[in-house]
Amino acid sequence: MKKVYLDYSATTPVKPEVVEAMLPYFTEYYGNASSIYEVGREAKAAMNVAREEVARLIGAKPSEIFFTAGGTESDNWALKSIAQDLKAKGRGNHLITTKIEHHAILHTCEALEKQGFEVTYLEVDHQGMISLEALEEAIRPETILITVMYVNNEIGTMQPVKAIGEIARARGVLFHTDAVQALGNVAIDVDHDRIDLLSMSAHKIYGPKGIGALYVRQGTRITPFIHGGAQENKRRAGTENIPAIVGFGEAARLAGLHLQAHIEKLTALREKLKDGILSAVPEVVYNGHPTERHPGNVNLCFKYVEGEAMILLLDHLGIAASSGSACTSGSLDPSHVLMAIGLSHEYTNGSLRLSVGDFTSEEDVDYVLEKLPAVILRLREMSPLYEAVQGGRA
Amino acid sequence: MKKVYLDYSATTPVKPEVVEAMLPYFTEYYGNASSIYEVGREAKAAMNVAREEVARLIGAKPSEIFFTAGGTESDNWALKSIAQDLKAKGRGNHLITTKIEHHAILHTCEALEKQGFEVTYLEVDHQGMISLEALEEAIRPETILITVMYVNNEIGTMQPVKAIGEIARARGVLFHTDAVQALGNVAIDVDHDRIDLLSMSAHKIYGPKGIGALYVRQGTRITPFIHGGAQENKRRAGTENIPAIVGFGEAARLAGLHLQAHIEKLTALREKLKDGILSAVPEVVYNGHPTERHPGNVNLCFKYVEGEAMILLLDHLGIAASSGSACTSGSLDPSHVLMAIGLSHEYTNGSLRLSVGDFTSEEDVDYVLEKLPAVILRLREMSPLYEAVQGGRA
Amino acid sequence: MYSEKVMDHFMNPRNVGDIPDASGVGEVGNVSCGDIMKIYLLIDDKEVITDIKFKTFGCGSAIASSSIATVMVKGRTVKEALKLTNQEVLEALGGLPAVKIHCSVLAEQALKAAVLDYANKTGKVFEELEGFDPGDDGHHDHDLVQLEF
Amino acid sequence: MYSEKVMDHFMNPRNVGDIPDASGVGEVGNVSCGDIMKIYLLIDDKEVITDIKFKTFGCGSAIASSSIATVMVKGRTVKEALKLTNQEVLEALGGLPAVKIHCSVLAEQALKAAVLDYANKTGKVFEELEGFDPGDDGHHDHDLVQLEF
Ligand SMILES: Cc1ncc(COP(=O)(O)O)c(C=O)c1O
Ligand SMILES: Cc1ncc(COP(=O)(O)O)c(C=O)c1O
Repeated sequence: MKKVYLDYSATTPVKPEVVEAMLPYFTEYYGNASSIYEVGREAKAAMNVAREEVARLIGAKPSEIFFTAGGTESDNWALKSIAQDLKAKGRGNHLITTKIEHHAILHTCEALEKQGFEVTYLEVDHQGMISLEALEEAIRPETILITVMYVNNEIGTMQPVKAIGEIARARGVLFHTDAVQALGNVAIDVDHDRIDLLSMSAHKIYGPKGIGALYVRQGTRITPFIHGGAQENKRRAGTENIPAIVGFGEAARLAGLHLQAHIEKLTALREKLKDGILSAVPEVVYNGHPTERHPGNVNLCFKYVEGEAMILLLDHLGIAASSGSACTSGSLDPSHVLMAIGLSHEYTNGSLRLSVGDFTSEEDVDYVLEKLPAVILRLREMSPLYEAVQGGRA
Repeated sequence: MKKVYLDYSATTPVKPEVVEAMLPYFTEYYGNASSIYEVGREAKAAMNVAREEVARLIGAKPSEIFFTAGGTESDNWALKSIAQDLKAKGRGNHLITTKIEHHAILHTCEALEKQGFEVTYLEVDHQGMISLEALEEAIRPETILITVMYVNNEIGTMQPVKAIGEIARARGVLFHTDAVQALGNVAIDVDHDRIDLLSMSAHKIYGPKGIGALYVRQGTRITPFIHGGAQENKRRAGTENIPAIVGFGEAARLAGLHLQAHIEKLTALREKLKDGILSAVPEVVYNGHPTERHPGNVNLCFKYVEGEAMILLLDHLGIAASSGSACTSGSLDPSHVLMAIGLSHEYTNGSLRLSVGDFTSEEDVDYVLEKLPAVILRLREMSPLYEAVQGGRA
Repeated sequence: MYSEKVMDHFMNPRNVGDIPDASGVGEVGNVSCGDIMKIYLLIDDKEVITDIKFKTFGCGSAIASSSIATVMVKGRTVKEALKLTNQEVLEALGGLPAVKIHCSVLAEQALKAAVLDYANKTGKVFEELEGFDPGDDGHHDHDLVQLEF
Repeated sequence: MYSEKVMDHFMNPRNVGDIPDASGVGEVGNVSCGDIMKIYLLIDDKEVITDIKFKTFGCGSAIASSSIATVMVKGRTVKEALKLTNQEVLEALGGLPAVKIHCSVLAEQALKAAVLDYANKTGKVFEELEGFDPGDDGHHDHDLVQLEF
């Protein structure tokens, strides 16, 4: 059966070149990078190259890159350490974020609220954009950190990061951005964008899972979140995960090398996919911003059908996709992002995210366009809601 | 040139079978384990098998195993989450540990002290053993956690874990043990040993770096340390690191399968290495406990020579080893473990740790026995300290 | 995630559709919960369910629960059918994930709601329906899992 | 970690040994710091260093620093030799890691201590030695790195 993976925003396959680059570090140059003997020095040298590659992808200096176990750890570290440190110094206890952040940010903010921090969750408009005026107004004398995601993982909306960074800098507040979905999909430059801290994850850019990084602008003080050995310039303890770091470095190098072509390819596939679905299926909304969005993200809500059922039928046809419906998440509530952009349950239930990537072909998109309408129709014909509307129309 | 790796306690090469097991999960079954479609389900199924293997190795239930990014994260999580949660509940603010813990424990304890916790650091005797009486005496009504490492990473001493667990349980205090060095080198049974929480790391048992686990006894409440998605039964957020988890599982399976043979092989090599050195080189002490120790650990202090110089000369001969000397660590102080067992600078400067493992052969040991005495002699002849003694003797 | 039985009834649902001249029709659930089940019954003079159809808006387990429930009661008398519990639906499906148990409850409720409609229309009384509230769809069973990537 | 020059002088140290009838001997450092350097000087009537030997207890960079320092001053006059700074030692070695800079300081100090001994023995005065304290071995440069595994 044909297999079409359209969930690149969840995770990407590791590129063969990346696996190739990693392999020697499992069995040959396996040394502890903190050791002074040969197998350790080789590991350390490889780590330094990787650090340069990751730094280059976001316009940073290698010394500003600290490897972590992924995007979630980077987010936790940035928020908790900055918040606790600045609060202890009497600088304030207020953070600003948005209602559409990833749970790595939202649940961390909730944990901080329990510790006595105050958090403002900015609203977004129906395309998922924050308002710069609202941001300006939310800043108080005791505001210590603004954290706004670069690109949203569900609806793909890209925030005006540079403008946010400028406001933050003008007001003397640190600016962190969760760039897990932006990395490798958008040209990022921490200087141009006025970013002080930035979270990354390798498994979204064809690198391995379990490795990420936090960019910390030189001069920005950050205390460790994970205590122990002196690794990562005494900022992040734990034996260096060399194979994964090497893989991240190689993935970052490839991402930087092909960024423009990657963006063009994905954008073309995305538009074809979106246009094809919208013209073949009635009663569906396309979410997110029309242009300021992740090049590979198509987020739709189909009326009268439920997301999990769609995913299962698509899976049966070899198509891997995801949904923000309540039933898919196994929770009472649909995605907080879909709610934040003002969609009613009628729409959120039928949520479908299709995300294309480097291994997606035109044929893959054709296959989806061939199969998806029938899946929707099949479920609609089984749906008492659709029946009711059809009845009304008849 | 012959290469002899004798730093298995720092990190191990990944076994080829383990790499083999991991490989399909990078490029083929790369799905996000939280997804419901096929590539995600396959990832999840593999993760469940791995969880069973890790659980089996320590006599736990799979539901008691939570994957982390390594031993350091496990240690941080156990100590910080248990301490903060029980303090918030008014249960107390006192922890008990030892002076010879890994920095992942010690620096975490120091961070907790800054937050208002009190920590008792138990002394050890010259073989590195804590005193059970001293432990009993240290327990106060406000004691909430005892954390004592299973096996020490430098001198290899194994603590009387079961007796500690019994004391903790009798006194109603939780017991955590850092078993990073014990795992796969000692028969661990969390029920027999009365352990409530236990830290593990895969890269010390021929598994990949960047993956570990925390065992949490059923019924022991633990709040998350890393907030975000609902992974690991809502206890540890972050996209599951499937290839590494699969590797950890396979490494755990192999470790359990061959445990007895592994212990016997390493013990024989260790004794041969230790006896050979002690009979060939004068003025050297063998540290740690004669029998209650890591099967592969040989820890020595040579008078009149400095550790880093030894390591460099050995490296030049293809031998990889490590040292707890001040110069090797790059710090003002030699290893806190060597100081805790009462060694003076005369000895700590000349610290050498040789740790054998599964790929060590008799010939490797012979090679070290052939080369090491000359290395020591060469450095001694260059040493003004040795000159002074020789002069005195002449 | 789902048993083979669940997947079979989801992929090939039995008795999908409606019955224009149904003896009773019941609908439970609501859009905000993410599943709605509607059951149509055709009941003869001997109170035997001679035909049954369903329409369901919801996830895989909601569709599978509806499907298997219709198979289980078709040909039974109304009184027998009312004995159907969500536990039996669960067992027939070979189990459901914890967060999906409410789907089996929904199937039981939809059936009861259809019988209630039949009872109301015919003036009959079924003691098995005593205390039955078609608004209570068992959704409080939901666990608060949040997955995201 | 170390430059080729450092490794060369560590692996093949020049001028190791002692001089039984030395004109001056200096020793700096102590066991608790982990390095001790001892330098022996043979100085002729014209105050030229005709021979120099060292013994060092310490790490690779301590041994390399001693070795290169002896090479740098051998054949020079005492006055010239006293101009040697740790910066020159560092440069000659192609640099040292930050935490090892004190080793180059130690080499400078050991040489000065040996000249001081010569001065004391001969009653000569070298203004370059003014303020020199052989107990000050530069160890406060140490950075607090802690590596462990
Ligand atoms: C926007 C965003 N932030 C954070 C994360 C978490 O990253 P990781 O899975 O590497 O912990 C993800 C993806 O899972 C994401 O999409
Ligand atoms: C006793 C002990 N605890 C903790 C650790 C830390 O484990 P990891 O390197 O996996 O973070 C190590 C090794 O580094 C160790 O030997």
